[in-house]
Amino acid sequence: MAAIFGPAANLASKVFLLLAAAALPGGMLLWWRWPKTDYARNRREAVAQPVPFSHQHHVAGLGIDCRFCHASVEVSSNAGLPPTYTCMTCHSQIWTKAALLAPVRESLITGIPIVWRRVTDLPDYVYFNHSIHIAKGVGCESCHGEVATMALTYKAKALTMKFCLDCHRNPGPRLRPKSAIFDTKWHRTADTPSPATLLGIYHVPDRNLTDCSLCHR
Amino acid sequence: MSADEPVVDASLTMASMTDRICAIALREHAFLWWWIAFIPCAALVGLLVVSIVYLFYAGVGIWGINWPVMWGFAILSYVWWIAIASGGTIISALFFLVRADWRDSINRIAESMMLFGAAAAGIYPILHLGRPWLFYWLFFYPNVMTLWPQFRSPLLWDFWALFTYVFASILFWYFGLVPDLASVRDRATTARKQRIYGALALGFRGTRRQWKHLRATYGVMAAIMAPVVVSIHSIVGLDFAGAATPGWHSTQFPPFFVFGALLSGFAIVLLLVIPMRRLLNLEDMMTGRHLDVLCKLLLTSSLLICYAYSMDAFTTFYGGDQAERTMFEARVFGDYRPVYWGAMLFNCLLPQLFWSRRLRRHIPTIVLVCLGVVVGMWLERYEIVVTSLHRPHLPSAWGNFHGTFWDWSTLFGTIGLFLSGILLSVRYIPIVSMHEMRSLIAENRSAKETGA
Amino acid sequence: MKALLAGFATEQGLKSALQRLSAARIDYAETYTPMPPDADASGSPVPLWMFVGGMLGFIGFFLLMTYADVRAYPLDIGGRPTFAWPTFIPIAFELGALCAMVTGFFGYFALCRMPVLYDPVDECESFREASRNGWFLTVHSDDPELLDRVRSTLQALDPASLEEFSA
Amino acid sequence: MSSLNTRSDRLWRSLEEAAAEPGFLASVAQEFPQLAASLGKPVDRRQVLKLMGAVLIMNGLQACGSKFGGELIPAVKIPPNIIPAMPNFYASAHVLDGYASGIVVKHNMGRPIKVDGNPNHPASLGAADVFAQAQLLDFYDPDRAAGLSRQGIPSDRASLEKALEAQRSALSGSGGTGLRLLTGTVTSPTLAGRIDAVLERYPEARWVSWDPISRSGVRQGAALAYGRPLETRLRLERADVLVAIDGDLFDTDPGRSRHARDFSSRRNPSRTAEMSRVYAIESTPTLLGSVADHRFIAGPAEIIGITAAMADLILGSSAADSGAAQGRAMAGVPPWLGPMVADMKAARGRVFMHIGASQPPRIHALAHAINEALGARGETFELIEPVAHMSGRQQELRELIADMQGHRVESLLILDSNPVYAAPADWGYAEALRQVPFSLALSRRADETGRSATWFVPRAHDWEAWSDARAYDGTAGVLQPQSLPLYDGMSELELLGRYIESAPADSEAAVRATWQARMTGDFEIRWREALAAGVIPGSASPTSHAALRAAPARTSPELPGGGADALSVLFRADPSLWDGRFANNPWLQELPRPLTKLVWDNPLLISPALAHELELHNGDVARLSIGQASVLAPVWILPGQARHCITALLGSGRRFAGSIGDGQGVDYTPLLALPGTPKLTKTSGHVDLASTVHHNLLLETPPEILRHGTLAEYRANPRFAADSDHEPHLYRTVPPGPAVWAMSVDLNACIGCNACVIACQAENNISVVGKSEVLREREMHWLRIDRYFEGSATAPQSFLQPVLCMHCEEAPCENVCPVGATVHDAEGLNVMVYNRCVGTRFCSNNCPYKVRRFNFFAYGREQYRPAESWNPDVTVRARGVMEKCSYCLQRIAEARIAADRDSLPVGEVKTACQVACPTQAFTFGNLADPSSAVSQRKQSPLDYAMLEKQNTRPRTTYEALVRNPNPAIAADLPPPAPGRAPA
Repeated sequence: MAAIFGPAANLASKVFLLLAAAALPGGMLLWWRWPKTDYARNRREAVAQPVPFSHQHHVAGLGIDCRFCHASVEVSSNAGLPPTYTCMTCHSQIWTKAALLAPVRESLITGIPIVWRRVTDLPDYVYFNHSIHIAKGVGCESCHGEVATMALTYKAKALTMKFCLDCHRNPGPRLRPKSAIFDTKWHRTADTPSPATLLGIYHVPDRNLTDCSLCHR
Repeated sequence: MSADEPVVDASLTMASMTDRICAIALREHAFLWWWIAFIPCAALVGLLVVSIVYLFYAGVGIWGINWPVMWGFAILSYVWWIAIASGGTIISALFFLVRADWRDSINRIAESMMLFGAAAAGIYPILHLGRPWLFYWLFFYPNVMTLWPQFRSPLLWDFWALFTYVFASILFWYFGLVPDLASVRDRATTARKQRIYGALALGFRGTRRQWKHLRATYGVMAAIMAPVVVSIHSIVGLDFAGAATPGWHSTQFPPFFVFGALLSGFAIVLLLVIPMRRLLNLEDMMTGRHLDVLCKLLLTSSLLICYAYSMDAFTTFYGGDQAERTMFEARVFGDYRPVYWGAMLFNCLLPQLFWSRRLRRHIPTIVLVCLGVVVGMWLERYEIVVTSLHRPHLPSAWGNFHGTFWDWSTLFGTIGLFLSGILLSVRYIPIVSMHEMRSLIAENRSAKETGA
Repeated sequence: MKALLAGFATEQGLKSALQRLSAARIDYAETYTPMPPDADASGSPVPLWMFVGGMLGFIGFFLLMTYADVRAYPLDIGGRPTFAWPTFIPIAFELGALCAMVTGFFGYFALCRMPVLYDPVDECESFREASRNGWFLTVHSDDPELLDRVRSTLQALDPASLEEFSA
Repeated sequence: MSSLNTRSDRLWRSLEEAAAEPGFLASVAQEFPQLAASLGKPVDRRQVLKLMGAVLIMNGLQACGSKFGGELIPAVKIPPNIIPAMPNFYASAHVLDGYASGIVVKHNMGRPIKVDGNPNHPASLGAADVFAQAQLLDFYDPDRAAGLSRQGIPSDRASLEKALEAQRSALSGSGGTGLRLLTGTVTSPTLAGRIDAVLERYPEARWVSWDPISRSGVRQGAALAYGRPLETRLRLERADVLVAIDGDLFDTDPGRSRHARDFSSRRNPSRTAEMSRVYAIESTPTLLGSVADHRFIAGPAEIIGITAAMADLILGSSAADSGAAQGRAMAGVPPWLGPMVADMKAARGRVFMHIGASQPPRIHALAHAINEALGARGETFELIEPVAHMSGRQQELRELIADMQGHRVESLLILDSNPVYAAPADWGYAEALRQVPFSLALSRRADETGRSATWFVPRAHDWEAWSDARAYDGTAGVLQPQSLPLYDGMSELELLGRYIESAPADSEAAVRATWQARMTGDFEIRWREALAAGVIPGSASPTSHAALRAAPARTSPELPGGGADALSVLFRADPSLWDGRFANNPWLQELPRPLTKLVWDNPLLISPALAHELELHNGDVARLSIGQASVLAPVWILPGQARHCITALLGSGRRFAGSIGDGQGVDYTPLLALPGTPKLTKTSGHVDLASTVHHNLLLETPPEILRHGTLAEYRANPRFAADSDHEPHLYRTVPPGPAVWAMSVDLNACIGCNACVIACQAENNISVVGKSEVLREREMHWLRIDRYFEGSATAPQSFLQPVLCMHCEEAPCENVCPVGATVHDAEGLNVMVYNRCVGTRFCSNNCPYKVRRFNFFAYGREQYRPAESWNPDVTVRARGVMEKCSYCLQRIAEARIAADRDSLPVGEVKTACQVACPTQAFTFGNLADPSSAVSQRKQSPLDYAMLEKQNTRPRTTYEALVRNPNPAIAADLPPPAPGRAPA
């Protein structure tokens, strides 16, 4: 009789099985790596805003302090967004005709707020509090990246739960002197106080910083 | 006919056996009875699909579960199916190890039963979840939350036991199937079937090497499957025994559940063997001897169950915990007493008929008893899950439970799934393990020759 | 390269043929039988592989769980100790068993170099009996007169079938 | 925050900001009625809620999920002292039938999100009753959106003004002939001023003050006794013996929260020097009766006899004029009366006798006489000048109806009153209203009255306009708006302003004017202080020195006709819906009624004996008829109900309450105020009644659950209820965190008023699931009040036990969760991580206390409320997720962060239930601090753990209940609970 399969079938079947076997670890690798990618976390994507506001110009260029616009960052869970009035403190004097700023003037006249697009968002079941992080020596840059260099604002860090926990498990090295908290270009140098000293300075409490109840309610 | 009737008819030869079994798998057109049985089962599968889609859309609220009865049909049917599947494994693995000659002709049926029972059971744990799309959180894998499952939970053990059991069953089943696929391949006449069975047989030709390692490997596999099947049902028992809930908090649950697996396993296998030997006229391979043995085993496991029931009652009252007693009284005399007494009747009383040798051969009786056991085992799980939960410690939290349409539709859907699986395997897969039958036939031959 | 395929109606026939051949100092014959030839199953490496695979699975997953609970993210679960080793055992056992099964399954096929969908012997008409009731042996050789010797030896035993095929 | 302008335009704006588009609420709200209508009746609540929720979602505001979607919306101008995400608190008051109770409203970004009591306010002392708290949903109720309408046709403000102008000119000509004002009780000085002004401006006008839940019995009683309708200010903390006849002290009395506080200060023997003794004599169980030491059941007729007998025993042999009556009374005197009276006499000066408002005036008069005779006046109570406003030109409602029928009424202003629904149908108000040429209803919603009057004008919510009101003791407070009107509403003050040329138009000016006239010193400062504090110091009613008039009180009343075996019906305010004005409030509809635990329904409450006679079971529909009128209603068997007495709760069966309340329950108004004896007959019908207690059994409450004893037992062994010695245990006892959160619940204090339940619901965004789901046993309250009966079905002892998560040290729920969604934190909280939960529900099965609730459906998305009304600090749970009490984790986190910011030890944290509780039954705090209140409470000898044998080591423990029965009345002592720890 004629054989059911030709000689080639042997190699073909073996190769097929090997590929099938390889698919499993491959899939697992993808499953593991994918959420970590910038794409999945939409990092480094500048979001189109009604007014193309440049942190680079305002912070690095003009040296305006973060707190001038994000006024409640030291006292509230919410850092706060500048009301139209804050923008107009300067722009009633300069660039009063600039087309780019039309929406701002519009808002002032109509009393209808400017609607900004959210850049850094946390899930609703995560209760992040700005004030306590500022109070304990965590710099803006630690989560928001070097905002001072952003012509258009984008999300700089992954902001996954792992990202939070990396710091909550070992805060010391991430802390910085009070003077440097709002300096997004600051980096650890030789004369920076040691993590231990910083923890002491800020009285970082002895509570378990990885308790679920710390962030989830 | 009597118990000393042989396990295979003397007239049976390797050739005739092989030809008949292969002929069934290779039939051009299925039997009429096959379609008559398959169509309603397929319809039930459709119902299952509908139920699942609606469940995922609306949420587990469509079921009757409530506060305090947070577990309902999903869990109890899951346990029921797992027991049925385990019964199959026990026959095919455990009795292989003890070299029970009567097992060879029915172990393929037992294995299909294990496979599709496990399939029916396997979907329940996921349906049961409030947020089923997150079931993968029970796997451990490095994730961006840096979170791991909680290994102290019997539910997690159960999840992994089920995972292992399903996959191991598939491997075990397929491994024992390979030589028979080869036989079918060589009997096949059309190129399509030759290629399909040929590919599935993976080129098994019965060389010395293939046979040698096959026997060795299959033996060890069986030796692993045996503890695995015991462990999965014990762990299912721990899902309950691990809780402090009245009615669950009992150390005897793991063995108790294994007894249940035996009982329902033998019942279902009988229910499958009886019509098949008739419809496929395999009486000469599945002889009265088989029925006799299975009935005896069923009787034995029924006695084990009786013991478990009585211990359940005894510990409750000897323990003297008020909540336990209240719950037990509610179980025996309360709204759900039909469930309790039903289980008693079907699982303890009815099987006692098999003390009579005559009834062990009386087909209608066997079918009746087995059907009774199948229902009885379901009732037993209903009693364990629902009646235990409906009487918690605080009287203020007492409640009641009633299955909704969707509870029942899912249950019958899975029954459809199981039966369609069995029917498909009857249609396309050698229903008797031919290579093991050959050895058996050969042994009988040689036995006779030496005897003569 | 040529080969001979001889089929016998009984296992006994095959056995005697093999004896003849080995008597003729030809002992590189492969056999094909419908059921395990009663050669002993001992000496197969697969059981050992399965044991090792199972053990590795058990230990590996036990350690993984220990790492997860003790090192990676220790949580206070109802005041139980973080290294709750007894609770790790069921899962470790199950997955160990699964590893053993998988090792055995794939180990077997690897060992038998399966799948081998094609084998020259398939070309022989009579060979289909091998999975039914025929007991076969093949002898491969490049040396024609050796094959002739074999053929004559086998024909003496009047085999059910005797075919030559090119391998 | 006092000036309306600055605050309110901010509030308005931020409300807009929250809702992605301006005028959002209105737009959503308008969609609801059609939705509700499109569903047809009977409406499945859950379905309705679902569709309602759907609307919100379509509008980009889902209850759970992001509040702003992907947008950030800053203010245009940030107003002073508002900080993003930081709460602000403004004092105000909640007014019910005229009487005020102080509240503090919590705002987030200008949105009211929670109501608490005002500690400065004498009627509250920090507690807030269910009505005060639930008005949050009333404020946001989308059904309020229905605008002005004239004869059912939508109209506008301008045409209304025109119509009013026409009215004014017409009336000023006739001197107000045919002008009538209909209001509820008025205590507001400003409103009173306006009414008087109107009556003065139009001499022929008349004013009718009428409440469905009437207190006229009390006033007339006082008038009988003292010549004037003086009111009483109780000092229950001084009462050693309290006798309450048909007592409504904690149910409907204007001072209920305060009474409860004072009462409870004498109920825990481990804290009070001498425990008070309480006798309750009543026909239908009340809150007071359920916590009394002795509860005597007496039908309405017997009560009259008993009071008469007491009068005779205490006031000496009565005069000839009532001899016969007294004879009858003495005949049926029960055995316990003598010892009780002896007890009262012994406690001279430290005793108080209270009479329920629904009793006839003469009983009240008698009680006054008895209290005077026992020297209670000035000790346990004081008489004060009337708080409710009165005028010489007043009319009774019936007189008004007569005038209306006689076409003598030209113009009728109905101010926040709903007589078409609530007045006795027999009086024919609805028909009479058609005879009135110009009728204007200022109603909270387009209700029955609003739809039958010529003009329907939406009434501004108390949080949308200025007003003032006085408390039960006369103390006045200002109600300041909490936001600009969500809907185009009008307040009583504004409306009446239209009738007086001179008056300032807007309500703020009016209220300021009132107080400018009464305040001494720098007005602006005093005014701001008053607004901040919520009360106006020194405004309480002065004590009255009126002497008891001998004559009337001595006439003991005669028994009403019928005889002892005749049926009688008591019409009472619904514990949750009052007279029906709260019928559209989902929280209140689904609030388990204190003793029946019923929700969404108001069946007839009947005694087990009567049920047996008529072979009625719970839910069987019976026909209750008086004369020609009859009502079909389901029945509910209530142990402790007087044998032949039926209780009908008013406030349900509304026709036009709104999407939630329409058609819920039964309307009993057709039977109100009818003469003749009622008849109850069984019908074939049956209705499923939803109760959150699914088994109303009478068994001895197991001691491991609720431990109780008598004062005698306590004196013998103060630790009679204490836990036995702990079994040894394997694991760590207390987690290492810096704080150890724990709670103690005092069973002696709990009166079952449900304030905690609503507080919990409001604070923690707990969903309402609707009747159909409660019937399927899926209620969601994190905090429930378990009720147990002991003893005979006819006269059981009842026990109340608040149950919330015990936060066990060795929590059984935790080690069964396969994904670690419920774990312990370092401060000992049993944390439920919603976003990790996959919904296996094993935790609930393994919880001995069954405090875990499960989202069987996406309830959170289906709530009938705009997203602004949620508490932003608490996750709204998704479908398929388990939830439970978190000890108000968000409050702990707030305190924790505040403390850490300044590197201080964490300060005091109060849970929502603790704040709301009028009797301070809950104490929460940090056990690590030995000086904390909770540490003190846990030292109490009565402290015990529920289901201690489970060895879960709960952080929540209870103080066992001690009752103080009169040894001379042995009959119904609570049986000593067995199985207690040896001394």
